Amino acid sequence: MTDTSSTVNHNIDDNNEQPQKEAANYDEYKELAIQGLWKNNPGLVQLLGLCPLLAVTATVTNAIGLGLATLLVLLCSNITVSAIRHWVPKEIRIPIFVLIIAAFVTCVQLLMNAYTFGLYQSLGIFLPLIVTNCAIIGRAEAYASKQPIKQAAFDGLMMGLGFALVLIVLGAIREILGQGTLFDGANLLLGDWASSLRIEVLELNSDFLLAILPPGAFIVMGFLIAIKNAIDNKIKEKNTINEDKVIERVRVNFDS
Amino acid sequence: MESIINRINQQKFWSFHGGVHPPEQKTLTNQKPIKPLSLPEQLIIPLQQHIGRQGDLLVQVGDHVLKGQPLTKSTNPMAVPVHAPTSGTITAIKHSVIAHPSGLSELCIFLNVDHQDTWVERTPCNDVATLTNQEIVKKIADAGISGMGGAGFPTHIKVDTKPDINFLIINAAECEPYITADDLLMCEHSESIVDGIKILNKLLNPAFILIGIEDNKPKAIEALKKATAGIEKIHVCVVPTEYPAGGEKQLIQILTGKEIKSGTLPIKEGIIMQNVATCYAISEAILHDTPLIQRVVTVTGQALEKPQNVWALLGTPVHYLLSQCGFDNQGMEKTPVIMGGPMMGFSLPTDTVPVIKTTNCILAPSYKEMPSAFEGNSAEVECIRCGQCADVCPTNLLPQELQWSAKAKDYPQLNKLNLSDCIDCGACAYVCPSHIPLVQYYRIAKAEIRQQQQQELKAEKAKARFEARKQRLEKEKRARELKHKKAAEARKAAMNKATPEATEAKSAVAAALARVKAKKAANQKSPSSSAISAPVETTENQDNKKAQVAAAIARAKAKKQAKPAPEIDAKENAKVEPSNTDSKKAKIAAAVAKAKAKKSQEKAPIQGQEQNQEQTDSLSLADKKANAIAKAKAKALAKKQASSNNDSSTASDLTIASTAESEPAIDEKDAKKAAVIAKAKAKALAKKNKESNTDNKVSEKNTVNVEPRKVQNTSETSTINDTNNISDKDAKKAAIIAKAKAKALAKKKLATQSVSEEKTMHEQEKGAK
Amino acid sequence: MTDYLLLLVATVLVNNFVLVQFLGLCPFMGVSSRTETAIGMSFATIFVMTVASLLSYLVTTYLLVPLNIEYLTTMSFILVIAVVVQFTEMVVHKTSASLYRLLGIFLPLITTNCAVLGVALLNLRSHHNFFESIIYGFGASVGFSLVLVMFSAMREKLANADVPTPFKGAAIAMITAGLMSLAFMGFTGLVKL
Amino acid sequence: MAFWIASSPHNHNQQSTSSLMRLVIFAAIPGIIAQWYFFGWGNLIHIGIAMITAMLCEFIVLSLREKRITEQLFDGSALLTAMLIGICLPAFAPWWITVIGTIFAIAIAKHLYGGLGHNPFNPAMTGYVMLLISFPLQMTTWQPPISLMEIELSFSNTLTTIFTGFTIDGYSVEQLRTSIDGVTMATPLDTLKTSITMGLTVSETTQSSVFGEHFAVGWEWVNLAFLLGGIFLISKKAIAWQTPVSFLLSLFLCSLIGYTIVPDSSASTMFHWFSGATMLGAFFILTDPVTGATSAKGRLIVGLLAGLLVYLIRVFGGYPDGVAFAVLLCNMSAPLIDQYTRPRTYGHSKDLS
Amino acid sequence: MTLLIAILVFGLIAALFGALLGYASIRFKVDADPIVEQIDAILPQTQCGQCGYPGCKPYAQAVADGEAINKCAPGGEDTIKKIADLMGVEAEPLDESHEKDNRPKVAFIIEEDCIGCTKCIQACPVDAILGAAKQMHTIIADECTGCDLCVAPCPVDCIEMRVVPETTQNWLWDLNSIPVQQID
Repeated sequence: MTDTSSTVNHNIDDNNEQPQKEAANYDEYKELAIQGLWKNNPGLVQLLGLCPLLAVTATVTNAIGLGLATLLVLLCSNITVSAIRHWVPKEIRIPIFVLIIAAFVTCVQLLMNAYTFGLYQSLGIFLPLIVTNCAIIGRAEAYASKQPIKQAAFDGLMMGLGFALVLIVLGAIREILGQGTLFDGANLLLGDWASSLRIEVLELNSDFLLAILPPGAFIVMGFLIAIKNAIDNKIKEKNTINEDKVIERVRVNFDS
Repeated sequence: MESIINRINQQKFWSFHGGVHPPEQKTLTNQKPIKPLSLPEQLIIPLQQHIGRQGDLLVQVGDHVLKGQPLTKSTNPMAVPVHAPTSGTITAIKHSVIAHPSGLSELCIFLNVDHQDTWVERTPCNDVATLTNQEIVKKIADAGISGMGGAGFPTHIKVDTKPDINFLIINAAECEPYITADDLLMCEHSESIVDGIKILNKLLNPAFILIGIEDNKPKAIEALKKATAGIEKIHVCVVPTEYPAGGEKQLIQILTGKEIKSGTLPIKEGIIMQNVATCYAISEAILHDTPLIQRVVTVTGQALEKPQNVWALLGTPVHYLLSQCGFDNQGMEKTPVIMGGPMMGFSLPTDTVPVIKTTNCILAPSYKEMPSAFEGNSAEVECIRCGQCADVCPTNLLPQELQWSAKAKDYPQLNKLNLSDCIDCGACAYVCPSHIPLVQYYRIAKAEIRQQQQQELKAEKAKARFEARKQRLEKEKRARELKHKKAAEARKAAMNKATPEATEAKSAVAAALARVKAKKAANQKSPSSSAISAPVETTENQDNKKAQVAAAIARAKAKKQAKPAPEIDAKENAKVEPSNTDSKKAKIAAAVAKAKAKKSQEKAPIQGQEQNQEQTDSLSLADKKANAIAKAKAKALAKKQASSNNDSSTASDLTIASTAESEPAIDEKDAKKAAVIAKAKAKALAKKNKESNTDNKVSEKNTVNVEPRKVQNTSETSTINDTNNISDKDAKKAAIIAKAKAKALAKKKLATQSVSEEKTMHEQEKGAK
Repeated sequence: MTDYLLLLVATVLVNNFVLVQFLGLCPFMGVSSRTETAIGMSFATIFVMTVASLLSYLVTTYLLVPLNIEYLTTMSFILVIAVVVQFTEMVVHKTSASLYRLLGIFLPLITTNCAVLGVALLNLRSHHNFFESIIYGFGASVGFSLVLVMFSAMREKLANADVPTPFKGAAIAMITAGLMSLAFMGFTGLVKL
Repeated sequence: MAFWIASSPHNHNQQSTSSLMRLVIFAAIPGIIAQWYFFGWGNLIHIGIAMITAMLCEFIVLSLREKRITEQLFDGSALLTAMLIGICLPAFAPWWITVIGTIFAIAIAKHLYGGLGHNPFNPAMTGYVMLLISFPLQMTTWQPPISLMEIELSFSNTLTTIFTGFTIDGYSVEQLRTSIDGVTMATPLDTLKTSITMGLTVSETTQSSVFGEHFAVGWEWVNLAFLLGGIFLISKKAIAWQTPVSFLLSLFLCSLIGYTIVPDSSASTMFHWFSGATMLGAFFILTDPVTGATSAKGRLIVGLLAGLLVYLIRVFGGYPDGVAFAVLLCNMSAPLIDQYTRPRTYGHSKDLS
Repeated sequence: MTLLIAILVFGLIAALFGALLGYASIRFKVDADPIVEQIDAILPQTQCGQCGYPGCKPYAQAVADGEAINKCAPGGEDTIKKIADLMGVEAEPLDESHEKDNRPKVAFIIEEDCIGCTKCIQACPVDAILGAAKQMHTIIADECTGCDLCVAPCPVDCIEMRVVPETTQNWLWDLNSIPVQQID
């Protein structure tokens, strides 16, 4: 989890160096980044896109592969949706968004089929299932369809990154616990040279199969969410400067 | 029904679900005769000793009352009277802790006993047959009889003739492990009880009368059987001992096998149940004209040296009963004393609690016999859903699920689980291995559900009223608009005849009115609309109605948002009260002053805008200052009443005088504040000026008038009050205002301290340009 | 016949969509806080999934394959599903207002329920024939519904449990799902197809 | 002297949860003794390890959650969980298996849900199943009954085997499991399953020495001892009779039907009753009130379901014994069953007008 | 060519489905959602405006349109829970800006201070204040919803909110609150 939080800080630092005149923009982007990576993380908070999240995270390689694919689709779909947002009739926007996403997914699918066939196979149906990743359609509907392209693209990037990060963390935990390795099968993603990336983290005389099996995925995910909650609670406790919000009361009387 | 009687004759009964067998402790008291107690020194008689309402007091402190004399009178069918249990003097009528689990106080009559025990005149009746049913019911009601088994439902309502009664069931089960009061009453007074039953028979004419009695009271069974020997209608039904066989629904189920539908009364099935003690009380009341003034109370528990049944006068404090039976605190720091049985009784918070009509037992257990009573709820651990509670529940509920939902305050779920059918018998908590005070959870939940239902009812009512009010306001608004129009026309006509000065004002007014309308059309809620309307009214101050209108304006200003209502109000006021000499005006002025003081610190910007127009075009700094002061004064107006004088030019003197009177600081602060306001105003004005030239013009025209008018206004109002005698009331009001002001000032101080007067004025000047 | 029955058992229990194959997790987490809602969702999903697997079979066999445009599989499936869902939504809205209210935003979300698309894709992958496709779709949705309803009953019970603060809500639900999945591991090898 | 305020009822039958738990633990003793008699020290050692782990774990969690440690630590529930895990584990399983399983059971299955009374799954079985699917190898190193063992096994030998994997004399677990006739031993259920898969009939299979004279050497007596303990518990009203009765009945019926249809590949009804963890499950695990159904009708249904599941998993499934899985599956369905089997409250009959 | 076929096929499917949906949308038309009424029924009808809306009905409307459900202070947790149930969302704690003291209160006019200005009468959303101009006013406690809207307008501060006293009728079985007294 520390991965994620440090990324947030990193982002903030980057943005801090931007000139003053872009302050408004900077705030907006900062907010988008925080929302995507931490506060409203699609995996941990919104609990969207759980299916691929749990299904393909038995190894880090798979996680990265799917994470990147999702990121790509999310980015493209956000941009497209934002670009055409003025021409889409309200009633049929959802089917249209879905079709746009499906088109991108098909592209990604074909790409991966061509270049990383091993990974394409090990991801199985979860690659086409990116279409139904609620995180993507959710962003398209909730954000991209109402914002200019730039923000939408950034939002897509951050949400996708947030999602990919959760995937990777989950994949890493499960792979370490279950097999004692990291980046096993990286060659599927990056080509043969990458098989040397494989790291033996733990030398276990017997694998902890639970972590790789479905129950383990659920349980590790549960713990991830709990850890996030715990960190949030800690932060909240620190900032308990009680600002007295004034209740703006509205009277019913004189103008009714 | 015949089959039921056949079964009963064979002594074959039904059974209810669940039930427990707590250890019997009846032997502590059931071998000793009922002991008549000596008279205590003081009796505490609560006005309400039953379910329903309390009666109206008939006596006063200091009255001497005789034994059996009614102390309250029932004006409501649900109220029963209480009577003096013995003769004596009433020393107090005040709130005192009553026999209720809450330990709260209710109105009680304190009776100092004179030890004469003099009866009021009684008219015994030897032959019940001579009385009509109505007379009997009335006698029962007058004797103050309410159910003596536990709930305390007024008996006269229950016995008022009803058609088609199949079963009259006399509840003699007395299933609580310690209580023997009914047992002994049956042993010693079975004849009277049967007399009572006969009277009930005459009233209700049931098909059968069943006496349900548990098999652990052999002597009482014997006595009853003997007393009812010749009566065919009456069946003495000996049922197995099991707690809570004495519950109304449980006993009905045991004896007749019938279930009473949830939420309905047994009468729907043609069944009426009465307690034996109630039967005894009825026979006493009818035959001997003795109201309900005493009852048998089992005083028991191993903490007592001589546990026994006693005849206790209603109102006898518990400590008297305990001391009569040799209470020993066993060296414990805290000892529970329980009113009622160990299963359903409640612990008493204090020993001054009096015996009431439903008190059948006072239990002082020793630690050895009832350790859990000493432990409170500390032994509670988590529920493991063992299901023992569900096994013993006489109403077949799921106590453990109820408990979960009750803890989670999930009321819809509780209703789904039929919490309302719980009879509080405590069997579940008795067996719970986790020592969870289940009944307590249910009671809290029930109370909260009841409260919620009441709130829902109230909400519904509130909604209806709110809707009605909205409609009414709508209607009034329309009417007012109409009136407003007419009034405006009338005013126009009047102004045409007025002095040139007034004419000048008139045109301003016309312009202002036009503006008002335009603005209103644009934005009804815009704050500026009232600000503008204010001057409109002010111009009218030249008339006699000045004072009222001034008040109205002030009020309008005080309003946080400008709305049409106050404006209209003002007009209405003006119409209603043309005379200035009404002393009430002072009140209004005072109120206004206060409101201003209060609001100004919060709402400075808005107010500033409002006052803006009057101030903009002030001719000189000095004037402005005067103006500010004058305005501040308006707030403190009421106070000035005492020292006010007619001359308008001395307004400032006035102010200073009045302020000095209350608090020298006020003046200064007010002025400061006004300055701050002016500053805010100046800014807003610059904008405004740009916006409309008309605005400027109007204010310019008004300028000359504004200043003197203000002062005049002040003085006028004070004059009004002067002409009246300054009553006590006024003085009081002034005091109140002063108080309020002081409050407001404290706040203001914080807000405005840093702003200097000069600076403000400078700013103001700028704004004017 | 036995084959079909075994296929059904296998899809419902052994390869349970939710607990073993990780499909349809979003509604599984989202609509499981109350049993009534879960039951409503179950019926909607059973209907949609059965119909969708049927239609997708038809589309694949009679459109995509003959025309040699299989690369459009994903797109055409999602189109089919979207329409079926939209249709179901309208029907539910008309016939049962309360059910519609309970399902709320989740009905349109069946579109993005990966189980529905998943079942169509898996049908394609395992080369199921027409009846197998329907049974597979039906079985998958029954399996989904079964665990969904059980899970919702458990969550209702858990709502009152004294769960440590960080675990409240989604975390404990996840772990519960994990333990359920653990239990479902017992069905491994039950049916050997 | 002041008065005490307490809620009614003021008396109590003086039973407590911890005494209930103790009763269950005591009732398991005959079974444990039988297990010790037939299979040696292994399970006793595991019970010990599990109990120590459970208490430590419980203590840590309770202090982390700032609960009343003294009362909850000694309420016996953790000990009961530990005992059940210890009984279930294979005798030669390495020590860390027990530790991991117990920690999982106490920390995750029990305390993540808020501790005793809140856990939806039986902690012991959750821990056991987790071990079973995570470490299939270690979890199937069953020990043959002592009477069939080639190497004599003392307490110290067992202890070193559990902690190091070898006896003092250096025999490995595999060697220990090899019986007199040179065959690696498995449990009767396991043996049966394997041989039926290999195409043998039941009667051929039961020739194997592990089955002994009746159903299964040792296992039958262990089960009988648990049955005894169970009957004692029912007589003490510590557990409800409905679950075990309907469970055993259901298992009996299922195996009877199977036996009638295909006698060649189906084990006898009594074999199902008296092998594996049947009796332990029936009286000590399924009856766990926290995770079971609450109403009488619900308990009957849960028992029936469990019997069916055990039979299905034993006969068709991938695992030799299905009790643990069946228990978890029943735990899962219990809340749903509860919702639909609520007893009719007094006064809520449909007949009443 | 394939591309053309693809486009053609898709167009065909789309047209077909479009027609189907179009038909369905007419055939299964549903009237407006009565959810606002249902939310309104849950709200306590104090009309206090603490939610930032003038009255309960407007807030109900706002909730239906997506406003936060945790703004009704008089209703408290319970109302929030009910709305959450109705709307199918997670219940959340009461908006922090609201005071926590949720005991039922009613307004009380200190009668000797009242000057009869009728301002409170105008402010009361449920007409629970009786009185005429220049007459002393009084509050019908049973009708008062405890919204405290009448407190601010009072020019002489003579209205205060008083906690409804505990009686045996409305006591909520809080045994811990009973003061225990000495026995002789």
